Amino acid sequence: MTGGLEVAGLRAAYGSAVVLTGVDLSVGPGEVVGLVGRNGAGKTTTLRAISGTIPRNAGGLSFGGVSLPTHPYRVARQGVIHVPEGRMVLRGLTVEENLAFGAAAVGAAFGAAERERALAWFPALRPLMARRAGLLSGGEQQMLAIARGLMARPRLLMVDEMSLGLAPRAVREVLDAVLSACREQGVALLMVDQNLRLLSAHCDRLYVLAGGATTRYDDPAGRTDAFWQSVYF
Amino acid sequence: MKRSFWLLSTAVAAVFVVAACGGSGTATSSGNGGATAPGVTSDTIQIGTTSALTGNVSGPATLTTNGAQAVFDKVNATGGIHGRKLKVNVLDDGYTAPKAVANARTFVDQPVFAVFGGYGTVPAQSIVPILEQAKVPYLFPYQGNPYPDTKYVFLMMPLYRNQTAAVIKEAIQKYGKGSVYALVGKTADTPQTVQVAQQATTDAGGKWLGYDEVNQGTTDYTPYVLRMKQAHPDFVLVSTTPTDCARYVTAMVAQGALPAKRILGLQTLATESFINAVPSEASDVLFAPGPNAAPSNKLAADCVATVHKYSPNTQVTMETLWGCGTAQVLVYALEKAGTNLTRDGLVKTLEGMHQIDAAPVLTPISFSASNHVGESSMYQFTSSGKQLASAGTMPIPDVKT
Amino acid sequence: MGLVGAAAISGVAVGFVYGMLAFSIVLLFKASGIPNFAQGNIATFGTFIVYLLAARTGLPLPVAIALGFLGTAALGVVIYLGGILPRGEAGTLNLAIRTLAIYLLLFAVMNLFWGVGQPFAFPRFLPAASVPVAGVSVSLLSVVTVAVALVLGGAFWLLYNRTATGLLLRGIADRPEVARLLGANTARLSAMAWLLAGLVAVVVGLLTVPTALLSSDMMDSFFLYAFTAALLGGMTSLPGAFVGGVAVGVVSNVVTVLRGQEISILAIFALLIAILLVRPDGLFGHGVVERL
Amino acid sequence: MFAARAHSRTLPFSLAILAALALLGLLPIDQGMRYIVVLSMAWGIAAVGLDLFSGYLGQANFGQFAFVGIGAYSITALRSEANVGVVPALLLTMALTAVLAAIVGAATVRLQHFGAALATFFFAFVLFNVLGGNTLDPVTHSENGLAVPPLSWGPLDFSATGEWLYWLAWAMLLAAVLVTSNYANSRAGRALRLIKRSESVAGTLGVRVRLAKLSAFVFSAVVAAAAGLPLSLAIGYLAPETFHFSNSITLFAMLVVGGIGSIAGALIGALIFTALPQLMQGAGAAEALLFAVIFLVFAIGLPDGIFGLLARAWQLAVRTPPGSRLAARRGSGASRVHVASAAPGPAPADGLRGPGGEDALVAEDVSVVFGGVRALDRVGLRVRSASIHALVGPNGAGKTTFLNCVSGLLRPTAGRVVVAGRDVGRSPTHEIRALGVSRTFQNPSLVPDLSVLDNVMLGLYGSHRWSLVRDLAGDWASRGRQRAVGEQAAAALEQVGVPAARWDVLASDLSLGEQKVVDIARAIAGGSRLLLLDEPTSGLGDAEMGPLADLLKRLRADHRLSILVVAHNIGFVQDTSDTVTVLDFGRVIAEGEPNRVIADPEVITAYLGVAEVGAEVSA
Repeated sequence: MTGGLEVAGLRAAYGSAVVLTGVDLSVGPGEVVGLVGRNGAGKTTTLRAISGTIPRNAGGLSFGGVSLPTHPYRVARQGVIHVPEGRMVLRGLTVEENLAFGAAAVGAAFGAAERERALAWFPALRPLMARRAGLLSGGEQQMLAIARGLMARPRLLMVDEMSLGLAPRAVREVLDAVLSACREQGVALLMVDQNLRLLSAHCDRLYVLAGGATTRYDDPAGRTDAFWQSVYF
Repeated sequence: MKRSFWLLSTAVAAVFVVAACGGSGTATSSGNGGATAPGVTSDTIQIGTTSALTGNVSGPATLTTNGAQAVFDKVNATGGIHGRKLKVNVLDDGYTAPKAVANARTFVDQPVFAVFGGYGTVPAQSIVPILEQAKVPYLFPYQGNPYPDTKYVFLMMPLYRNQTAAVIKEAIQKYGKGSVYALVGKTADTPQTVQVAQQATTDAGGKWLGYDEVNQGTTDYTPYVLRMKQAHPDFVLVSTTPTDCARYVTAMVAQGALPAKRILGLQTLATESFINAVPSEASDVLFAPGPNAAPSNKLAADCVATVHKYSPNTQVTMETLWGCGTAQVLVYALEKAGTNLTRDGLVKTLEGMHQIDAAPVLTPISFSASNHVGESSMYQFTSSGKQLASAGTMPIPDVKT
Repeated sequence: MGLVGAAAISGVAVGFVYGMLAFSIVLLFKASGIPNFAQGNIATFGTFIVYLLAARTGLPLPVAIALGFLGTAALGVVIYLGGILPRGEAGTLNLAIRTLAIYLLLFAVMNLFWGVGQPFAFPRFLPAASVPVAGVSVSLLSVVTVAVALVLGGAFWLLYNRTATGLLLRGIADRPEVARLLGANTARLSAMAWLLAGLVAVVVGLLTVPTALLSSDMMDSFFLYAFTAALLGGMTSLPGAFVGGVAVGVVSNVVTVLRGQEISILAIFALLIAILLVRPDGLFGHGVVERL
Repeated sequence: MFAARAHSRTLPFSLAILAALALLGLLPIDQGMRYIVVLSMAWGIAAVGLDLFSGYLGQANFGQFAFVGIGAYSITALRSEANVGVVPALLLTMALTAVLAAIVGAATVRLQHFGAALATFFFAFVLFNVLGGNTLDPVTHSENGLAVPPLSWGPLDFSATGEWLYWLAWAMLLAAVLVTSNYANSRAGRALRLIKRSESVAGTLGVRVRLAKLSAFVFSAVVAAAAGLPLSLAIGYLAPETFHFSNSITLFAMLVVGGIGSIAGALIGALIFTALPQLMQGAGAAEALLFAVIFLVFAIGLPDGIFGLLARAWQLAVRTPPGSRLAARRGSGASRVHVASAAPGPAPADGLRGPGGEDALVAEDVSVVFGGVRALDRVGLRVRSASIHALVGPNGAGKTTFLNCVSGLLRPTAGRVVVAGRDVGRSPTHEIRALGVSRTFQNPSLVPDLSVLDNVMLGLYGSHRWSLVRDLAGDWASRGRQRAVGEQAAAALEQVGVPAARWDVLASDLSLGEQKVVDIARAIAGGSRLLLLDEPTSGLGDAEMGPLADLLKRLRADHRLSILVVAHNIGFVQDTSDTVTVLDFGRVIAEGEPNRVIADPEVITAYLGVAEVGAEVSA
């Protein structure tokens, strides 16, 4: 499947503790893929290895047929945008400035059109544009982080723990907005999340990470809760 | 494991000791060949100079050292003193006491026959006790602090406090009675300087308006200028380091607070570096004593020629001529002290000098057992169009405090 | 116009010099999160370059000043690439210590190569006139200083708030790793920040040298007052640096007039400790970037 | 904090250097050389003192030489103006410096990040001006400088020309090295290194952080002031320029280049960089440039300094097993601590053990609100004595927040937290620790450059009556206390099953699993009633989770320890805990037997998330 993200035999470690022993996954253009696993299984480590935040000990990574560079900012400029765990908004800047930052970072424009498009996806942000990002609630920061990621013209958006600390209703809102934005922009989506049922309802494919390696499940919607419970617990 | 550890430690210790001995080896160079006095051999006289070749007074200090070196090179080129060549070991003290003391110790160990020159109060103050105890003559540092009960220390320029009194008396005589305000840096005997200035002002019929004390390295002198401006003085006496004098006077011009008559100063103001640093409105109203004649004065011709010949890339300024003049006095004394040169012999020779014109660029020099300050009069300096001019001299009587 | 009033006005004038140096410190801190202890000496070094070109090699002053800007900007970048970037993740304290080493390095270079004959008088580029302001005759230089400070502050405000580069510069200090994930080349941006800080430093040097006379330690006491001003302003607020500068300038001059310089230094030190204790973010800043 | 690693047990190396200096003193070196070495030793005293504050505590101090100035001026003024004897003058000066340092230090230690660096730098600038100013003029004679009266005591001439000054300086340097080494390697010194690693962890282990920082600051200032004596006698004349504030930067630079955090490194740095410029005697600026370049290169590339290089070279040369580094076991290592037959259970902290039935922890309606977000919402929880209670829930449910409330790191907005019959909601961390409540951390902040045993001994920080003076007197004074603590630490390590061979290993060489176990040992050392575990399983592979589960069960069974464990892994919870509380969004949604709770649909939803809002959930 060319044109998307290909990860083969990815190994990564923190100091002496090896976390990923051999991760294989792929995300085709416009696909929605979920990566799940018990806490501490290495989901965040996988995204960090892909985006170059941590060194990759081994494994082949390519996007759109081109091998992924090691510097995070070059990975971003190749179209792979990683919205990190904990949202990480730029606290000193206002909401609008965070959005503008997303565009400026990759040298894209941020005019009225882009501004309106972001607010169309996340209307809740409209009244908060002039507020300093550090003062937003958890959910609002999550929306801002994703909107900011989209401003960077990604071809693949990787979102880490979108539902963290969000009430179920807020998770739905954010997920619907992300899915429609990605569909509208033709952006592929790789989501790491605890919310197993939500992912299996909306993802084309699920990868379960356990013991540092991934197992692929092609028809997530068809699986029963009992199945996930056995895999997950 | 522990035993081998101690092995490493002693190994390191041994290396350290060897390095240290090596280091110390160089410090003790050849002792004195069986000559008449330490630092003197059959064909050389070893002199030591510690001067501020680095730090914020490196400019004037280097010029005095180069000026003196020109004279020594000339003497060596023309047969030396009674056949002995003058060798000068110049060490840098960066105008700090620890380095000056280290250099003085090195000279005592070397040994040198005498220590000559040097710039500034702090280094001089710190090494006088060491040289005096080691009975090493310390001749003509560029500073005006008194060292009353010393046998081997000889100064050249009149003391600061005497200069202060004289310049005020002379100014009032020359420019008429008026009020005096002073800015005094925390230099050596600040309290005496202020007391002397006040006394001189009232003695000459002037009106004493008060004074300010300032630390070195002040960033902004405007507050002090504002305090002085309120008093509307006729004369302003400025007595601190050249840099701080220049900053204060520049601030005076900026605040339009020049004194009605004259800016008075000590020998630090009678220098090209000060004149060039201040706006011409200020330098044109300057009146200050200088220990030696200005380069433009014909009395300085001999020194100017010597420096041009033997130290061509040294700029000829007041400080250079001071170095040249004091070196000439040293040469004169060494020659008069005769062939079997001893430190006490040199002291006796110096103390025997009375109104001697040993250096044309300086005023007549006299020493005695009780007076170790060579000059008793100085040149009067004014400036016009950034050109220093020395017109006549003024007596600098000793002020009793 | 009492003595205190006059001192206050002169305090404002010198306060703007402190403000601009504080401004260049904050500018670097906003972009790279490093408290630059060498900023004072960078300003002196830049002024030396201009002096040597103008006074020693006889270039016309404007050309010398232009080359001075170029040279100091290059110096800023070289310091970043050579001193700060290698093993740059060593924590703010280690980086601060490196700027101290650079402070000593520049000081030694200036002393070694241009030590003889200090302090130098800088060629005059402003007539020594003065303008009476409420009874105090403020020197033309001070008026020019205030004007340059306002122009400079305005230009940087525009850069920071109206351009993409400015936005990037403001953003990377908060969370550089996030900026990288979004595509920002933080190394290039930090180098640019050091370049801009170098330019501002030359301006500060040129506006200080006429009164302070050019010597290797010209900016030493300026630097400490400027750092206090930067902290008073909150280390992350550009306008705050100027307000802090004027405050420090007024306090130091007024106290000097009333009680003498020594007490004024103690007053500024007390002010610094009070700020750091009561409001570590200073008056204008928000969360000081915690990267230790 | 300063990143460089501190080194333990470097005294042998420092003593070797002192031996070399003694040898040098015996040689017939001339007066100039002798003066240089005396000056270097005076700087060495100040550097060694500063190393404790900047190396072991990791705090920046760019104004330390100001205290040397205070010492020199005060001793000299007392001797010449008030003609006080040299010993009373020295003691009075050290007392005066201690008071002054306490005042300046009280402000400095509160400052965050580089605030302390700037404040101390400015303090040195202020002192330089005060020395040259006129407020102290009668004492300091400001610019005139102060002549230092020569010192002699009976036949011994300590003045600059006599050679006895050399031995006075040497003796004071030896004293400074010994006392500082004792401080660094004592319990107080280990506490400083824990603060350097993490202030909150230090707090929970009972360390009064601000007091520890202040005592380190005052100690280093007093040692610096003492350096003023040999310095003033050597120079013979004090002028403000001698104590210019740039000297404080030079002093700090000597530490960085010599090797910060090793005392011997500070000594090396001071000796080399005071002697070098004098020996070079060339143009001052060239040597200043060389020094600045060396300082920059070391700050960037070799933060461990010359000592770090020597230690690494030594380690390579001898190829000691990577575990036990240069830290040659000298005193209270494992070898000396004979393990008494493992006392049954962690030695009870003076009988705090509750009777069987009583609950170890009761939390009623505990709520915590962070700026509009309700992190905990009326949480009720009970941990029965000698039982394991798990606290589970999805990420961000408030589990760690609850632990922070119980351990005192966080003060609950409402509700009561009752331990051993007392509401500890308002009590500071070290008081809660004294009640026998101990905790571990998600990432076990062990002090990387301390051995396993030293780390566990830190767990006993609050449990014994200790005094700093006894620490300074060194091991022999606190030998009894040191051995008792050593034994309790060893007992704790025994219980958690860490083999004695690993007790000397530096914490940085442990695997994550081992670190977690040592963290538990540190928590229970010295007796613990209630152990709070913050996600002990995070980051562990399945292989390492089994032994950890067994350890917890053994602690519960053999030592009747009550445990509250925050965990994610449902399997681990089922295997270990008697009862479970499930938190979601700060609210308790289920409580009781693990198997029953895990089957509860609401818990499953909380974990697996919800497909459609309000959709009927299929079992």
